[in-house]
Amino acid sequence: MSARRKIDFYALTWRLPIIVWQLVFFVGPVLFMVALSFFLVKNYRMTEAFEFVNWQRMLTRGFFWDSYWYTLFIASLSGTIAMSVAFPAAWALAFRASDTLRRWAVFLLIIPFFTSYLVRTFSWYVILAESGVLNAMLGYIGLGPFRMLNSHFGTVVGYLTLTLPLAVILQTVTMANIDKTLIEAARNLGCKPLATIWRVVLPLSKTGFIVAALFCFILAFGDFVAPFYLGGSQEPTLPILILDTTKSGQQWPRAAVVAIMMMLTLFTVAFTAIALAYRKPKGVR
Amino acid sequence: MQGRGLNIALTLYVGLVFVFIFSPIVFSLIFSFNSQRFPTIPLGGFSTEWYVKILNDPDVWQAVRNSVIVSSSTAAIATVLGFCTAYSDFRYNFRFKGPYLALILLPPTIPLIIMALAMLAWLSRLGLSGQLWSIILAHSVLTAPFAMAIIRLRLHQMDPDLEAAAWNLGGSEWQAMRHVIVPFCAPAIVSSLCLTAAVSFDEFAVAWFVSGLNKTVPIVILEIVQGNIDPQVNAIGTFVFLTSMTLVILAQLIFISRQIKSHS
Amino acid sequence: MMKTGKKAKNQLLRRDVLRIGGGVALSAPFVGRAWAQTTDINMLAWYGHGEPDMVGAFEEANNVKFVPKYYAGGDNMLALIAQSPPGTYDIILSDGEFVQQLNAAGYIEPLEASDYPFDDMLHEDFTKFPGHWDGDTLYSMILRGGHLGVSYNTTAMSAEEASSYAGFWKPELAGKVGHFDWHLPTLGMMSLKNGNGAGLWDLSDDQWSAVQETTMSLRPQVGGFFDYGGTFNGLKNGEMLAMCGIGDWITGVLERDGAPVASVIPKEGGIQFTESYCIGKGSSKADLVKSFIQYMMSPEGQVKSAQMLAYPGFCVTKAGRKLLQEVDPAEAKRSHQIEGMANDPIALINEGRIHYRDIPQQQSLEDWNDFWSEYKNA
Amino acid sequence: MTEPLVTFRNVEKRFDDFVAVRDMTLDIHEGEFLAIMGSSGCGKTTTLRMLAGLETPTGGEIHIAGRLMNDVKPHERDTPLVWQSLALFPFLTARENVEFGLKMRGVGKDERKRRALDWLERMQISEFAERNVATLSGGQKQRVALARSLVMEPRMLLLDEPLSALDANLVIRMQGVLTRLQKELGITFVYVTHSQSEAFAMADRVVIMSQGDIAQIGAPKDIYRAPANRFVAEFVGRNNILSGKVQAVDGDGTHILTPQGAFTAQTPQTALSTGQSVSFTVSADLVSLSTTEPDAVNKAQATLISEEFIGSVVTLFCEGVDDLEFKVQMQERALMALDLEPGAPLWLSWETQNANILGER
Repeated sequence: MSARRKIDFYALTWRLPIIVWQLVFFVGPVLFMVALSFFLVKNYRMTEAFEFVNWQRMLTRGFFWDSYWYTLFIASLSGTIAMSVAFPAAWALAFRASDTLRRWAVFLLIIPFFTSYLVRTFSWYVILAESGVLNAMLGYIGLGPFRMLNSHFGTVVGYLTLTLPLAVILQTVTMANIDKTLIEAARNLGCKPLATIWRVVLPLSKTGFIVAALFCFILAFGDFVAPFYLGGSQEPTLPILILDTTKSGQQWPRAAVVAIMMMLTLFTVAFTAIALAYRKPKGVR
Repeated sequence: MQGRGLNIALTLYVGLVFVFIFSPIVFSLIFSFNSQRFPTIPLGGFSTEWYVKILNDPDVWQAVRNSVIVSSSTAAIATVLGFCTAYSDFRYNFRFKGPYLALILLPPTIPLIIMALAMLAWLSRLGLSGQLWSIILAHSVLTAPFAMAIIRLRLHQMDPDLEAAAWNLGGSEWQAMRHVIVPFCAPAIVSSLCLTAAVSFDEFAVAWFVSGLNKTVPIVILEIVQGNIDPQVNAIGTFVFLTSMTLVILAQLIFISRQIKSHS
Repeated sequence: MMKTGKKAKNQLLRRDVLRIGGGVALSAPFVGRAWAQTTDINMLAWYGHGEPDMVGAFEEANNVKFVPKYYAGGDNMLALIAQSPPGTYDIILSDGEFVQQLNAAGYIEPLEASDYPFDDMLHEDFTKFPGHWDGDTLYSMILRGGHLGVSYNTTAMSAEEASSYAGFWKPELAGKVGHFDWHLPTLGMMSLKNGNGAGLWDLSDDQWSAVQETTMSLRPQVGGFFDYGGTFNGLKNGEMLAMCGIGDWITGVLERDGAPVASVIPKEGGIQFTESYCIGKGSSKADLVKSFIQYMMSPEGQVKSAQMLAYPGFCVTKAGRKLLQEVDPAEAKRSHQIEGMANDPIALINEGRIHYRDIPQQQSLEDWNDFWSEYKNA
Repeated sequence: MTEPLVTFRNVEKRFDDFVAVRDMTLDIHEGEFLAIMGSSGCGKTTTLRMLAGLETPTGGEIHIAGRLMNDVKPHERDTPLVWQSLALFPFLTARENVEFGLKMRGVGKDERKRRALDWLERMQISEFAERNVATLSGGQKQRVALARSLVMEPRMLLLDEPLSALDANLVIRMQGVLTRLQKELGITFVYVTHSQSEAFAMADRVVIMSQGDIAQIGAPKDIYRAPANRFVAEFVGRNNILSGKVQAVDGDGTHILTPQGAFTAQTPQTALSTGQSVSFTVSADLVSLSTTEPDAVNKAQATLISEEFIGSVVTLFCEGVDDLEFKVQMQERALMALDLEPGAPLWLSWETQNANILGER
């Protein structure tokens, strides 16, 4: 009927603006960056071109691949650490704490998001320095000084500053939403406490956990502050490589190559993770 | 049973996690009142020097002004965009809905540094870079998904008959929007405004790239960290933290008082 | 442009601040920095050059406000200019060796030589600094210089050990040698270590390979790569015990603060960084910028530059040096800017121990930069 | 007879390849209480939503008061609906909820308030007028929802399972409130429910729907006593259904041979031929029970399986030949007199006039 063909202006009002906005200010920049990776730089000026030289140059360099694998490794490592460190705390908050206490804990964990990440990083810098707060404290009990800055340790501490609160929040919320009777049922059927975690709690919170881990990975993978200020750029990560590349002589096309490689990696990881997260258990059609 | 021991251990563990999360915040506060330029242990004397310094620095004030403009505009735009998408998703099923949602939800999965690079390249090509509103454009793209998520969650709590009930009582679609959907989402809209403003207020990577000569607060912080490092960073950080927490708590209080009123 | 409403608000804020801050605020060094200016001067510079201690007095006197954008490294500077529309920057503080490229790319305006005190230079090199002139046309005015050598923590290294770049390889320094994160100064030093002397920038492929090899052998000693702030903090809190690629410009500030650090020019020779002002192409405030440069070249300006809070540099005019000795003898002494003193920077130049920083002659800057990335990743 | 208020002419509603309502033709008269009944997914709610304009028919025509309504938007109609979820606006007070429709129609502030308070008074909840609706009890919310719709003074009120969330006591009370209101106001009620007791207790006419079709339309008593087909018979419940073959049709009725024995049923209007398979029903409350063989035309043997008490009425579940289940409803008093044990052999009997042959379907 003709009524169905009529344009629904009301519906379009809510749909169109965001499409236009995101196309212009999100898809536009990302696609342009892809185009940019084929541009040339002559005398510190970018010129439009369609050459593969930037790709060839970056992808054949050892330092790019070193950075690539290092970034992948350190981001995965810190994601794993964040998830593991968060788990006992989240478990306690989800199953042992009262509702009020849990709400307060989640509220407190949101606070770090309202503080400047840079300021927190700088604070770690002072805490972890060789003559810093932590080493001074350890000194009183006759330990140290330990070298914590300008190392993988420093980088991971920085990443955790960013990801740990998120990991705890997401894990807590996920586990708090598990139907408690399922756990009681498992216990009632003779499942030991640890086995209950493994066989009941984790499978039930799979989706939430994978999403949390994915976010931890994404945040660490793209952060340049922690590896730069706390890791001392020892083995520069890809974000530092991007910064270095743009800093030195307008080499934006090459930075774009690095950025595209990062995005491809992230998409692969994200799609795999989401496929895993939403994969139905066996036997369910 | 070992329940009691386990409880103590867990309490201690949770405490440790919180210590890790909060120590940088607490130490930043302490350092901001410490007289040493390069804070070390033992601490120097108590000093408000760094606060005096930032309060007297017109650049800091300009940055605060810029940040307020940027974050409030960002919050407004992102919340409108997020609301539109959340409502479209809630109300309609249409072809290409998947890509449509991806369009708004994807930006947070792309590292800021990449967004920064892409934004600057693109905006400068369009001749839109180096302005205060370049940051606003970029930030609204980055924060809209958060607005969308919050408002979508709220709509999820809404009885889907509510909107139809408004039509049924003689309200047009626009009237239903104005008198039902928007009031119902009001708490989420305020939360979204607060959260997107807070995210924007703290974002430095994209802002630093696209801002040209305009500085926002995090850019000033970044420049101090990169340059003449001193505890002004902590002073600004504390200042910003108190401001944003006040805003959040204020928003909460307004809600609680409204709730109490409507329950009496 | 500020509107009057904003201006009124500014004054209101200031009043409040002063009331809150009370007496402390009044004695604070930055009070009096103009709050409500009408003309903005955009400055592209290394960190610190647009700070109140450098430009505050000029701002006040001329009713202008400097809006600085800071960069780190000459190629970074060129990139920033290239991506901004012409006329964005009114004044550019460039490293001496990059002036030529600025000029070649048409980013800067010519200067009138007679506006500046060329008859009062401490060294004849400064009057005809390489790249600053194109034929008889002046493009850039040299402001100051500083020498790069071995910077070290005096508790971890003796002056003896620091008198050669080989000191960086001292086993006790493993993991404690830091780098200023820019390839040019460090690779220049490595070239000097290899004995390339005055030809440090003009390397044949073999020599370049040798420099790379030498550099790579330092890698196990290296504890990190830092920007200005990181370099600063690293040396200050003992995180780094020696620093490659810097000199007195960093250690000087720390010394003033009482830290046990120093910089020396080793026997293989040192490198000089030179900072010069240029007027940005298409600037609408060229006249104001000219008077600012003149001000900075006056004895008072030269003293300000020598005392710059962010990092010091030596005076290039005789009158400047003389005034410094009068008003701040301590700083003059600390930085050896007294005739006849050991390590007087001008004397060092005369002795031929100083080489002006330059860009690679036979390789491209890109090659050097790529190697730097490789090195960081090693 | 006057023109019907609502007419459905061959109305169809499809959702993609699912047909929710098929070829529906139905008249609704001014001032009647019509119940539409069926199990979930039968199309009853879709029918109601089409009346309210919330769904557009994909075929046929709907007229209200003579006007073609197919493409008229919901807000341009005068068909207030009482929702199953009530759909009260949680951010408004009871009074503001009631005022909502008037506000949409542009009624002035004072007038709105007066009329809203009027209706709240009438629904006996005026003391809660300024309370947020979230704080009201289920029954109070129900009344607010009714007031919100009725304040519009409609010719027709639509109700979508409005009592389903209330507990049993309240349901009976609200049934009383609804029927009284409908009589007082004299307006049409279209009431959708899955509950037979609600429909039969309140409605003047009942429409029974099954899989998008109308299975039967009629007064509650007619449907109860004479279900038109097997679906209705089963749906209405408490019916014994026997199946067999027609042996003969004569003045006594139709003679049918079933595995449970030979029975006589009322001859229907449609002609039956000998040997044809048919089913007939006997309502459970019309079956008599005895321990000895009764002297009756229609009788069957069975064993007692179980009893179910609802108040003073008992339903006995018995098993006949071929495991056929018989239901017998009787007063508890009468049962006591019989003094039965489970497993006891029984005789069931009924009058020929109470055995109705079912139509096809």
